[in-house]
Amino acid sequence: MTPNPYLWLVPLLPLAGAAINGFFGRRSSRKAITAVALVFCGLAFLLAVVIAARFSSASAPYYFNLAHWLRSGSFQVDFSFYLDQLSLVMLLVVTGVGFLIHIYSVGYMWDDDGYYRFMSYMNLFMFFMLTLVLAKNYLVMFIGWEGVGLASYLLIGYWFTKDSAASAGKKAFIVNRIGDFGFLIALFLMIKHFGSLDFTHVFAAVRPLSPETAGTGLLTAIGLLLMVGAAGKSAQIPLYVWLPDAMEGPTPVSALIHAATMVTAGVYMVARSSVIFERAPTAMMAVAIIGTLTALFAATIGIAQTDIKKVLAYSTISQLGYMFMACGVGAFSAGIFHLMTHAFFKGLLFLAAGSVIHGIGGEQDMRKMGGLRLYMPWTFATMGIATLAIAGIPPFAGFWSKDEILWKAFNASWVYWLIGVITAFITSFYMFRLMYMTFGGEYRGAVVQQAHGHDGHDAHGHGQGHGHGEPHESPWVMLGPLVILAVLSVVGGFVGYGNRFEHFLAPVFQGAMEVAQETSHEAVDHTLEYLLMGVSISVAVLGWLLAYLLYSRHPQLPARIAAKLDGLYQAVAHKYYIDELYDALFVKPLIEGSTTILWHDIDQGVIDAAVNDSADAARHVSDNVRHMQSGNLRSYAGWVAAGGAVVIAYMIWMGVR
Amino acid sequence: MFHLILFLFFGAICVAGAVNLLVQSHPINSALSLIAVMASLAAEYLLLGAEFVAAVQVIVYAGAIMVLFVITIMLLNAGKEERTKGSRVAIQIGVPGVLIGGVLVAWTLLHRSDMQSIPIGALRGDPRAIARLLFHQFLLPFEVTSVLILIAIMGAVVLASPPAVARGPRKDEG
Amino acid sequence: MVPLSYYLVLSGILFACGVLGFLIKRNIITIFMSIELMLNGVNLSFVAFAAHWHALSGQVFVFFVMVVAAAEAAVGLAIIIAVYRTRETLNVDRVNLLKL
Amino acid sequence: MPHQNTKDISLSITTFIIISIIKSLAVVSVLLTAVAYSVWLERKVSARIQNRWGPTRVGPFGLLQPLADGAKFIFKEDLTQPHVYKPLYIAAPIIALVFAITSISVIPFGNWVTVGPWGTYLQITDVNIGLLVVLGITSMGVYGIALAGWSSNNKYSLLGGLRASAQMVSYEVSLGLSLVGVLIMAGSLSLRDIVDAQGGVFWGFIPRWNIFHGQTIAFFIYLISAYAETNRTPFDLPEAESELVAGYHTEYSAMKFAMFFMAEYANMVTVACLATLLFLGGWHGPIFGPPILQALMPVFWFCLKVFFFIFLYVWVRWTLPRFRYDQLMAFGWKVLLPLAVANVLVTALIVAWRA
Repeated sequence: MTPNPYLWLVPLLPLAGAAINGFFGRRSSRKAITAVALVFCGLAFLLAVVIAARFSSASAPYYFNLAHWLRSGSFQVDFSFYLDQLSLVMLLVVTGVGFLIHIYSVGYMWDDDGYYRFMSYMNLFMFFMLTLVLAKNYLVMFIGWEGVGLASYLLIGYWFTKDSAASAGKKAFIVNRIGDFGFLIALFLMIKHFGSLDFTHVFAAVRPLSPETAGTGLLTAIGLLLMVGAAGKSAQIPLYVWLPDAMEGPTPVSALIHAATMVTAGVYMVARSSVIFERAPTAMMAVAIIGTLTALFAATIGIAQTDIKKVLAYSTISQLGYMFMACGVGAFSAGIFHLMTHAFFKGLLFLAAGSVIHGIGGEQDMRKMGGLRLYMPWTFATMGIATLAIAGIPPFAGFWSKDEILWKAFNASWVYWLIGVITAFITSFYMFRLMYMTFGGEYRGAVVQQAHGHDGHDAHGHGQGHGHGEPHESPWVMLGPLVILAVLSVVGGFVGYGNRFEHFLAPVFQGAMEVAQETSHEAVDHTLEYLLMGVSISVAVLGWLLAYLLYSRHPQLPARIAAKLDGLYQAVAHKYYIDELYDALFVKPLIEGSTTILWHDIDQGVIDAAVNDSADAARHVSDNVRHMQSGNLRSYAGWVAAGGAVVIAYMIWMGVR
Repeated sequence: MFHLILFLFFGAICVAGAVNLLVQSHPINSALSLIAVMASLAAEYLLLGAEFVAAVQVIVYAGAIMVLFVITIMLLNAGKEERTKGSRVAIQIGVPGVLIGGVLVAWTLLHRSDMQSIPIGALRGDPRAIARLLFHQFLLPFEVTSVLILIAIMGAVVLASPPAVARGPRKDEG
Repeated sequence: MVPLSYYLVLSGILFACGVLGFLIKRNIITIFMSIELMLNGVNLSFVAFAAHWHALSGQVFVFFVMVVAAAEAAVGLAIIIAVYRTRETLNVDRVNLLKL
Repeated sequence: MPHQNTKDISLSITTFIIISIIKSLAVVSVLLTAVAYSVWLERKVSARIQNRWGPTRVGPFGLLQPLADGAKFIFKEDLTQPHVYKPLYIAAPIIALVFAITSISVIPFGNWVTVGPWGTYLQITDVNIGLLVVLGITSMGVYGIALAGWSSNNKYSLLGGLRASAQMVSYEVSLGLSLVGVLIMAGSLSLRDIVDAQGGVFWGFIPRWNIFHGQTIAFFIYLISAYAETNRTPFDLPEAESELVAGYHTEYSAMKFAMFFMAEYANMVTVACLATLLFLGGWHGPIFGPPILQALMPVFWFCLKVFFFIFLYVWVRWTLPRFRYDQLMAFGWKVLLPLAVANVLVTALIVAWRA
């Protein structure tokens, strides 16, 4: 089979759309912009579907070599694409969810002035993301990696006139640089030791090596560095701080980039490098621990947040923590599985939240919401489905993937499992809390007279922008994607039924399977598995009940509890003061140091001084020397004659010696 | 012997003329002494056998170039040169430098052993042979120099032609 | 029979006289003549070497030198006339605006 | 370096010197006589052209007039103005005359003659670059006039000197170029070779002279430039009495003036000899009669041709008006020079094609 030689078109189509919109969008009409953006993105999606249809595991992976890039001696890097089961899944998720979110954002951003800019950025992001997932070597992957970073920077700072948005974009960019630093060093190590960055070469070189049980070694180093990169991109401890702030961006951006696709790039990269990881147990453990801690940590923060998008952001972080945990325990396929389902329901959640925000005129504070189920039933329904999914209530998608992860984690170590279950409990608690606060009870929000008074972002009536006298349902161009994603969130889980998904991905994770086997073959009795399944279901239900009690039955309780354990609540509410900590630890010293040392001492004291002093010296010297240039012909001749005499003397001296 | 006498005779004229060029204060005398130098140099060339070179030396140098100098002197009516103290450098550094260099060169040349003697008329500068060399081996330099002198002529015309403002009334003078 | 060195010394003397003239004369025209003197000295050494090595090209070079001297004389004298027209003097010590 | 013909080398050095001295004395005396009598000739011819008698008193037909002139020049007071620049004022006429006379030294008058045991060419010395020597010496001759004009510190003289030098320098070019054609045909710079190359006749009656042999244009170019070189009418701007009193020799009197005078006529003779040698086949001509006559016949033909040239000079002088100076320059640079160059090219092409 040939999975469509037009593979390279998939990334390039969105790029073309981005270029067209970016260059000509300013002058063209909104309809034209919409058409361009959607057509190119949709074509990419269709192409991906065609490729998937013609895909057969038999002959994967499939290479496509677009062009030569670097050639230095034996080391060479090409612009080449790579299609195997893993990248196929990613391809479908990215193009599909991306396309839906494009449609959604048409309705959401229609009235924004920078509409063309937004669409162009979105397409650009699609291009880079597809490059990332289709890359055949780490360098092309890195291009996509940086590219999505750029796109996310542009989109977070989309309302760059707003200070918080601009600084949030910068924060995201800088924090990601830290991760990329690790990634780059890992690449250098690979070049140094394997002489190549091509997946096939590197993995072929790694496979024969035996696992480094010693806990140290080349592969461990590479693995840890890659993990740093992935932690940066996927917002894991300690580099997660940028993601909540990234919520400054328009909601579709949060949905597409910061929930569905980009943040999962780290997970994808770890899974892609599974061959390396499984031979570096220490790195694996680090990944698992980090993922687990992140999951719990972020979930706890999620409890106390009142901004609807922030809640979702932290839940994203914790879900990513799940995925990391999965990869860490060697259950890469489970991680990818959860990645996919998460893309569905988390994208759905964000879009629904966006619909809510949109519907009540830009309000994001849940305390000002409530009772919206009456005003926007579709949003309520779809968001409810997503909540069930993320909470892990069967038969929704989240249940299957999360349960898979927990089971694998238990096989690895019961600690992971325990923390995972607790996290699941908290997750379902704060998700249902969100649901109750948003849709339950009756409307608490002041009836905003003029929607547009709200500071710029997310604030505008859509289409027939009437004032938000009262909350209202969103237009169908936004509801459509919601519905589709809801369906996916319902049925998405069944692809994993009976490990079909796992077996589909099996060829990619050959080695990982072995690790999973050797860890898991002592406990393969299904009773235990079902038991654990029941536990996770029950904790999910418990979380639901708790949320129901606290936020539906006795709405005054939470305040009292918060008052009772005040310090803890404050800590949680302020995200454990992590931002302040980083500020004190890194940012301030950095600024101080660069101001005093780099700027005043080195730049002004050394570099500028050197330049100025040399200039002064030159001027003084020439002041003295210029008198030689008397303008008198004969004196010049005198100098020449003297010089000639010296030369003659020298030559004769050399000659007689 | 005869050869050496002739050489010394004309050489003495050369040196005398050169020194006279320096000591004379009036440019026309300097010019005449330079002509003398050139003429005696032509004689030296003859002693070396370069008869064609000698003839051309007289015709071109003495007969054309120096005439240009004399014409210029007459045209500008240059008088005795004024003894201005223009530059100390030239006197205090340049002149000693020249003398030292000259003495060094002469000393080295005279103390070399491998300087064999040249018989009278050693190398016949036959016009035919010179022409053959000039138009075969040195054809390109020849052409280049011809272009050079053409450019020089044009430059001279441009430089020496009086400024446009002064040209009007002085037309009839020719 | 005259040793080659005599010819060379003679040409050296002429050349040195030329340089001295350049150094001590004030009149532009005389300085120009000193240049011609140097060229003549060089020519003499050319011819002497030609006779010494039995290579006629030495004499050919003399012709090139003469052509260059002619061109130089033409342009130089034209420049002198132009200078005289503007500065009303032939004294190089008075034509020293090109400084500092 | 004067380089002897093989026949001379057979002689001992002393005899060579003696013979050379004899030859030079003879030639110089002959030349001076010729100069004197060309003056006489000029006066006569001009008188006839203007319907006068000319000198008749001293001797038959005034034949002794030159002697009288000489005596007068010698005995006149030689006055030297105080404002002249003495050394050059004195040197100038000497320079002029010396170079004028010297240039005759390489002119051959005839063939090889033997007197008793000794034989020689009728020529002071045979240089194989004779033509160049003549040109060089004549080109030096300009200094006499220029210095005279400058040193006698007088604006007329200065203008005369300037004109003379400029005109001689510029006409020298076309003069030299007009000779190149001849040189190409003869393939030598030695005057003797050039003359020998012109021996023989075409179709039995036309002599094989260069003037009939393709160098006609060159001949006329040479003629005109020669007039200019010798400052003769119509090119006698340097001494144009109507404009500058007497040009460069305004301040000169007595013997110094006589020197310029002789120099002018000596130059005429030289130029005439050159023209004869280069264009009119030198001493070639019908030879007949007894041996002694046969020995003298070539010299006779030579003198005849030279006389013809001098007569032509005189004739032209008293016939044509004087040029204006800019006309003179324009004519020299814009007409003669291109013509000469074209002539050289054509001749070279033909010769190359023949070869």
